[in-house]
Amino acid sequence: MATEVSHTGPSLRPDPQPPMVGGKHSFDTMTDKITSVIFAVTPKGWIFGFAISFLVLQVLLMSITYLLYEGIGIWGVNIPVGWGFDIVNFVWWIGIGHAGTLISAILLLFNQTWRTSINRFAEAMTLFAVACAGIYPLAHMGRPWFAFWLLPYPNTMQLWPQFRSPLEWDVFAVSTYFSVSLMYWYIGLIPDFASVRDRAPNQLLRMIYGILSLGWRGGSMHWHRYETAYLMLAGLSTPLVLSVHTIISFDFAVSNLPGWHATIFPPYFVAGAVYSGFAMVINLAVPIRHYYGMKDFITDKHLDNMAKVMLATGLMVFYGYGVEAFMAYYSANEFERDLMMKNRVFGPYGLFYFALIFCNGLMPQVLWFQKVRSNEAILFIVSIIVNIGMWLERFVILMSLQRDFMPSAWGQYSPTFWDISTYIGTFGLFMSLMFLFCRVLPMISIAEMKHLLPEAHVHSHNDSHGHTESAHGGSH
Amino acid sequence: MDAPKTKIYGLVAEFETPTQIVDAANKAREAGYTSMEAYSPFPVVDLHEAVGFKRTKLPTLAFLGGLTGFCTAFSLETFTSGGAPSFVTPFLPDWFYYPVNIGGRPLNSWPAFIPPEFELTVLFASITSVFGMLLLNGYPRIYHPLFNVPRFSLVTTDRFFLCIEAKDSKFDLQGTKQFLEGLHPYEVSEVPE
Amino acid sequence: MSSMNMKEKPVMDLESVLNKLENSEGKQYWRSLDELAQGEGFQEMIQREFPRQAGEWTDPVTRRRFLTLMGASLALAGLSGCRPPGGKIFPNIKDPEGVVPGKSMFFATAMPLAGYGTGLLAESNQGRPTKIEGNIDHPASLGATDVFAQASVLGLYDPDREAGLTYLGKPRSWDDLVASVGAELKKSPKGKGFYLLTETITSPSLVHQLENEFLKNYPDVVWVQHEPAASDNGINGLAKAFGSPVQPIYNLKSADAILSLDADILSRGPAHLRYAREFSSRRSLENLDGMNRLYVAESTLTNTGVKADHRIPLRSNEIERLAFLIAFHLKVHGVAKPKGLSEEAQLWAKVAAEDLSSRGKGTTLVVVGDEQPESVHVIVAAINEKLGNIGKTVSFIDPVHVRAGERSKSLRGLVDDMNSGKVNTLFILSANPVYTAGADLKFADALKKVPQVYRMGIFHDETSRICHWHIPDSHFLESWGDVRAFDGTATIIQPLIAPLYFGHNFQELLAGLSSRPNRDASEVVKEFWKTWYESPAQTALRSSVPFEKFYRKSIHDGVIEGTKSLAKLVKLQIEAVAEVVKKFESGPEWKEGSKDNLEITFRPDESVFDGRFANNGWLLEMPKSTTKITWDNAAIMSYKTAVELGVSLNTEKRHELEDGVYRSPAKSFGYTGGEHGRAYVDTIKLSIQGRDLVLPVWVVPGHPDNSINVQLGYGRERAGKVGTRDVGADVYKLRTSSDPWSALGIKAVPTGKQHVLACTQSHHYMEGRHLVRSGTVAGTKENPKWVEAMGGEGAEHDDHDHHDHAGHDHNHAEHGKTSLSLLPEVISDKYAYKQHKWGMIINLTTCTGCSACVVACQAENNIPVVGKLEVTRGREMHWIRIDRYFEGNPLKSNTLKAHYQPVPCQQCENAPCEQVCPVAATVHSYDGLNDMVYNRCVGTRYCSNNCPYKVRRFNFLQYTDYASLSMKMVNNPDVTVRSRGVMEKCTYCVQRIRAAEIEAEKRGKLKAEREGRDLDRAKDCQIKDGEIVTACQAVCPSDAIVFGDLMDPNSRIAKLQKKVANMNYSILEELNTRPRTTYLAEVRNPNPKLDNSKKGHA
Amino acid sequence: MAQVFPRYANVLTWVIIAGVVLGASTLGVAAMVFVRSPYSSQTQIAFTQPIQFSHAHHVNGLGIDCRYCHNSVEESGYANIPPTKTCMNCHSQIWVGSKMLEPVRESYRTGKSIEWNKIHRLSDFVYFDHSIHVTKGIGCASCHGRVDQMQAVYQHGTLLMEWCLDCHRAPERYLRPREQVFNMGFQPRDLKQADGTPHTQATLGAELRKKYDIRSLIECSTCHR
Repeated sequence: MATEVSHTGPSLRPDPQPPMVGGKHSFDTMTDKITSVIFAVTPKGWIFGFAISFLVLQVLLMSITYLLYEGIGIWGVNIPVGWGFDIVNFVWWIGIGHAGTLISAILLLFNQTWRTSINRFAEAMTLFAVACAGIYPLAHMGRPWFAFWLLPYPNTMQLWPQFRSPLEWDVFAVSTYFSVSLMYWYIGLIPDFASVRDRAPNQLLRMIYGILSLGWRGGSMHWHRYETAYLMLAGLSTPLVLSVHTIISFDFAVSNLPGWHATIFPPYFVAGAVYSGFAMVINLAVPIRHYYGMKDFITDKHLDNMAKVMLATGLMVFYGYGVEAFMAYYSANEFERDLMMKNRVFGPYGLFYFALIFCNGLMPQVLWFQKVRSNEAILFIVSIIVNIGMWLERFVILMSLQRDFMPSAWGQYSPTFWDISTYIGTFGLFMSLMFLFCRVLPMISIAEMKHLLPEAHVHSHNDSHGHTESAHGGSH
Repeated sequence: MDAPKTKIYGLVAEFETPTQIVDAANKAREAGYTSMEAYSPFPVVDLHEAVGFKRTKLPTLAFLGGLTGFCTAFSLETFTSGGAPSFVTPFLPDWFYYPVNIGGRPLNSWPAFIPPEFELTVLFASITSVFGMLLLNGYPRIYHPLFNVPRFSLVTTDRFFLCIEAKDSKFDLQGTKQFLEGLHPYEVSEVPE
Repeated sequence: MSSMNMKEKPVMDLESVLNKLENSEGKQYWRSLDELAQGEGFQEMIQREFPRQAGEWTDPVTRRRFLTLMGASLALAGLSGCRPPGGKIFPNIKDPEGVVPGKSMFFATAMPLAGYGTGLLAESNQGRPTKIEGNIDHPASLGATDVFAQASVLGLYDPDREAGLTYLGKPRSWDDLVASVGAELKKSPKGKGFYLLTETITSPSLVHQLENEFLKNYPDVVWVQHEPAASDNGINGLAKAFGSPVQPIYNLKSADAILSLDADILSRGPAHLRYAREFSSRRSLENLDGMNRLYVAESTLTNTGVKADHRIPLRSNEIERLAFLIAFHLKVHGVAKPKGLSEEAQLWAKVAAEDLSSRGKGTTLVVVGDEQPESVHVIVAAINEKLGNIGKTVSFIDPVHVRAGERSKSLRGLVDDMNSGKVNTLFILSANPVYTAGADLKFADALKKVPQVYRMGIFHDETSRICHWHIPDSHFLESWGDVRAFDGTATIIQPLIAPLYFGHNFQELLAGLSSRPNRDASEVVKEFWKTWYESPAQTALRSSVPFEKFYRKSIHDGVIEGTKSLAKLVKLQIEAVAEVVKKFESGPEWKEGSKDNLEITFRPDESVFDGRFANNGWLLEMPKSTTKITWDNAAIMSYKTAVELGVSLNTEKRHELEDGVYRSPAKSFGYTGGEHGRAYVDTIKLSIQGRDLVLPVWVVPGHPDNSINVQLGYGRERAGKVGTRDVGADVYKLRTSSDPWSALGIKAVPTGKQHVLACTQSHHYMEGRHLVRSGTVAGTKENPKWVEAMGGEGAEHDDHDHHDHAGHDHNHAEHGKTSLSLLPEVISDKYAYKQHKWGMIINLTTCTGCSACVVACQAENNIPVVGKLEVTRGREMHWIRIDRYFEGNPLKSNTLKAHYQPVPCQQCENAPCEQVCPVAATVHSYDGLNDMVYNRCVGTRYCSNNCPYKVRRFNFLQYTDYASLSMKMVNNPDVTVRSRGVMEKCTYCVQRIRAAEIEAEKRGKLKAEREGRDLDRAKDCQIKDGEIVTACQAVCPSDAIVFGDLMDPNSRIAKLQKKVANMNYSILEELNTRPRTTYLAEVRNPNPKLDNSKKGHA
Repeated sequence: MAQVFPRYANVLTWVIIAGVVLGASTLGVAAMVFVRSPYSSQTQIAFTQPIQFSHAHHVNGLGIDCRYCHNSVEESGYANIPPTKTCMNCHSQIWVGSKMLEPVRESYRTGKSIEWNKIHRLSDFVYFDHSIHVTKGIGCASCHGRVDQMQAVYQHGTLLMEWCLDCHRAPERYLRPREQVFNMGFQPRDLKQADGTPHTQATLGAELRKKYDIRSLIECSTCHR
């Protein structure tokens, strides 16, 4: 039935590839290993980690409360630098998110089986990162209580949003991105909820996960529709994830500001997003596989692959910087040139520019070496540096604001305590959610992992054999 | 044909490998059983065809969903910002039409309207495919007779089940039981309704 | 609203005022409001009177800085007639006649400053003065005003004025006071031992009262005048030169070449508004050949210096030498060539002198600042005489203020008398000597020796604190009076509102002490003018008009005809000149300035003057025209001097800061000390004769080397809530009564500490961008198209087709033709501008950077004061800012060129801000305005980011003060009061446009109706050109701002745009934003012999 | 035992889902309805006033023109609340002893204003100008309702932006001849068209809009400054 195989195209089905599961595992042991995390007594380490994150989360709540009470004047933003940490962090978090979708969607389309063990928490990461990001556009408004004016609905003013504004596009892009990622993540979870349900030690858990699983039974037709939906979602979220960061980059590219007004932005923003995203995945994967002893599922091969992706996207980003500089020179537009020289490179924030060149451009070159890629410690550090680098990138871009067309209006920006506390706070939110996720949800896709085992294969010769047998049986 | 005393949902046979269940399904189909379903911990190659199902309509639904999304965004943007052609505008209700001169841009700045159109297309398509999948599969359905079979809980771990339902015209308790046992299952059990 | 309508309901206004304030009914009307004020219902109404929105005071510093309310109840007198409040409506008992509810009215009055009056029209909204305009008929205004007049309304409502009449801190009644003063006077038969200390007085009625009533009854009373910011050198010098004290009146209109010696004629002095207007009339781009030439030699960079064609910075004590040098070149009565002065100064003098002498007699003018010593005035008088200017470009009148020439001297005498115990009683009227008297006088100590001191003043300030009696004075908008202008023209000051803070009137006190005690001020004034009217000199007047009519007309017009002083025939006293020359030549050798021979110069501050405005937020926050510093004064010096004194100009050093402004992680730039807002500068300790003072250093290119300029009026200890705490430093502590304007032998030592200055623009250079396009007359003759050509360079290396497009495109934009955009033009379809297309032209050639527009805009548009800390964060709210750029080598002061460029919202047709607003809070209107809809704004600040001109302002915090009630009264009811989190910007005063539009529509409608035909908007509803005047345009003394309808071919702006099309450009035109606000290039008229800008344009 | 839920759980699930979906949507709709309701816009509510002044009596009964008291309505943006003096013009002659009018007399005696309760509360950022509307042929009744029939005045329109726009988008919906502006009971049909048939608002409005050359102004700065 080769035709059938082709019509479904890439799928959850295993292809002949180097095994991505280490150790000796059967369906049973695998399911057991992954679900056991949920049924186990809460580990001390977890409680500790969660407590910390939750504490930091309170910093966020505090900062937001004070912000709402006083107004964004408590931040460092000013005229001309109307956007500061708020948008920097917004873009940074959104960027982080992208790896999740990329891993679960694009790699699926490309039939990369090594995605299976990391896509689940990569997707979780996406959701949580987007949640963190979502805070900023709301908080950075002068009058957040009117945020709903950005939504199109028939109101008593008969007014509608202004659809030419990139910020309005953001509303659509980010909300779509979040909801699609959420659905994608959830249907991925359904069969696993069922597994948890069926292994749950007590009635309560059975009920909770029973409801979450919607009563999944794994019928053949269910699986067929499930696969189809899953694939379509993958197909949809691939352009989606690209569009989202493209649109984010439009916030800058559409404006007329030197340093923002550049066509290179969409591609290199997307690349940058994936770049930082993978860095973050590594930052999460390394401790998780350690702590929960999941080295068998998240193998060194996984880290190696991710490192390669980082290297690739890193180079794209680096190229982006090059193009920016070149275009500034080649456009022969004095404003672009001045921006490059008098603001970015040798301006007040020159230091940050060089730092970012190092973090994103030079340092990651070490990933060329197999030795580095296979050393999770170094990998971990490299990823952290890359994340810092990507943050710096956004910061430097935002700082284009401080010296644009009219020297008389040139200004400077420096964050205040509240800028920083808000940023730190979002980590609290992110980590708290991450901890909860690891605790109560199967952090690796069980159903999909099962494919990676040889037993999952149907021996097609049995097919014909089966036919004859049935014929034979019929003669009885 | 004699109906069974205790109302039962059907008979379920448990198998241990994907290969077995595919064989079993094929045989059952060839034996003329129609209302049956095979259950597995993970999608098994073409099992649904073995059981005798056709391809799903889901993609068509998703396409329609996407189309709706696009149209929604398009009309929203074009009409509210007064960009619709003049033969349409008279028919627009007041509240759906507020033309203003935005920085000298045309009322119908279609290039600027593309991003939301794209996003809504994706959103609607995704929603239809996800909820379409669930509804077609009849989920949520947290009670199901099969759950009355204790060993059925293994379906999410490593066992494969073929269930022939009582409503099948060809179904009769004894015969079908024999037929199923003829497929060398690990065990055959009745599914009480 | 516009200057036109101002004069529309004359008599009516007058009557209503008289009604209000004269007949008992009127009094009733006012008092009833006071009583009303006690009821809590009224309070609630006040709460609702202005938008109440969420948000309380947030930034503690701002809170401290901003005026907060005391005694609200009385402050609210006159409010109840306003727009109906939210909860309750309080109708009048009886509508005041002639007052149309909801319509504002204008009343002519005048503002006295240092004795001299400027004619004003005060706008009243139902009894609330809210805005000041200039009085076109007044010689010292010509329709313009200065910043002080604009800010006076804020001063009126200033809650810190609320002190009450007290004796030793206990409340007293007016009658107690009159009795007590009377008693003091009677202590000795002729009032011996009673001293009266006043500021400069020009008020005819007051002078009459003093001299013909008060001093007649008490001949031994000693009357002393004290005016810290005025100098008598001029008058005394001219007294020498001409034998009798006279005051000069210049006629800049007919002067082809002007040499100014340390005289800031364009922005200081009682006539500067007029002079600026006259000067600009000779800088017209439409008539380049008629352009005059201005030489300026000055001791600190002034607005006049910035506008000069040739400017040479000299130490104050070198100016005299320069004057003699020029006199020598002009062969004035045996002046020998003085020694000294630098090479270039000598060349400069030579060329200037040649230029002056080469022109026809009486076509030139030499002016000298009052701060310069008498000798200079004498020699300059001689020069003018030599040049035949006397009677032509300069004429002389009798001094306008009484007892001319004794202001500077007499205070010392008073102090001596106080110390020697001769003074039993001292009555201080409005002057604040404890703060302003020279440090050498130790006035406070002397004052303590006087048994009984009365102080009548607006504020309970440094002086009041150590006086026995404090009598609250009334603001000029609250009281009757009269005042004379620089040329003697008298104006009657009429009140627009009952005294808010128990203010009283000195003339009523004098009346009380006189034989006919119960006359109120209005009667006193009227009485005087009646006697004047009946005086033999006025026979002609009497025959033409009855007194009542004449008096009312005088009040209404704001000028009293026949009061202008006549020019005096003067004769130069040769021997006096000779004597001066001899004295000079036998005088001390010229010593070159060096770091050991420093000079310090004292000048009144352009924001707080001599300190009297130190509590006025608008003025304090107004960036000073050349330094752009707000909320502070500084020691201004040249780059060279700063380096020599060892001031560290590297602002990266992390020193302890006085105030807790957070540090910028960024390094700052060159000697400019940081950018927009925050400037970390070293402080320096100045010491002279054992007195020292620490001041922040501010380097100004083009300041003379080895000279330090400091500004008076800061560091007040008792100014009020706004001006008291660490606002600048008190340089009076360094100033002696002997040499009040400049002193030698000062020591300057850097402290090594840093200070944060709130500076709105410290980036000095244009970075080679052609924002200000500056050229010369000669250059323009060579290449009339240079302005456009510069535009090309503006996008210099820009791909050339593109630029050409931009270039032409701008011109086309006017006709709405081609476009750089790929999209079709909106303008061409249903949004074609049908009737109006408002536009503005700002003339950089005439703009003197005086900042009147900045404050006027603040007053008109309810722009909040944000305080120093917020300014240091780059969050000032001014809708129009005046950019100042320097050109030339900071090390070579004399090569310096400076430019001013007022930048309001450019009202782009392709507005970048609008496109990016997600909620359409800023959009275009049918007449092409870039509307800003505050109530729709959610505050994403994207518009500001995308604005190439950075003219948008954002309420980062709750800046508008909803807390203090009296501050609400200054708000313009026609403009929304913005709350926190909302973007705002210049709207071309849309409230005025819409008001005029409504009037025009009504006019047209009624016209059509009368003629019984259909209305034809284009014909019937026309808005006269000049009917709409923006706040900035109205106040501009140099007429640099023109606003009007670009679609009306006969409008002034349209004509101008056609006439000088080659000079007309828009900033950053290559961005294709198509600004409605365009600029006329800056053209100077340098002398080819001195022209150091070789090419056509600088 | 493997069965976690009872049979009815399925039905229950769907009931719950339906409930949530319906509930959410109804809530949304309810909100929309609420903001437009007389309750939230304070229309149709008559406040008690310090004096039971009846417009019905004075306008309808005595036939006093609006402009007698609201005297600045044609020249100013603000129609003016009559001062006590205006009341006294008549009531110093008639009903001199009336108990009901005591507050008026007291106010006139003491010079203390009568504290009326405000009925129409326009947001502070909206600049409405009576004079231009009156001049352009918008009747008092169009916005204020039949004041001549109100014993105690209440707010007629919602004063919501959509309410203003309704007319600003297409003024012909409400235009009436200038001379009819102060005629409370005016009906288009009282006027005849050229062909003698009675006017409808449509025909009249169209005709007047042309005659008065009236624009449809929905630009922001028309009302917000």
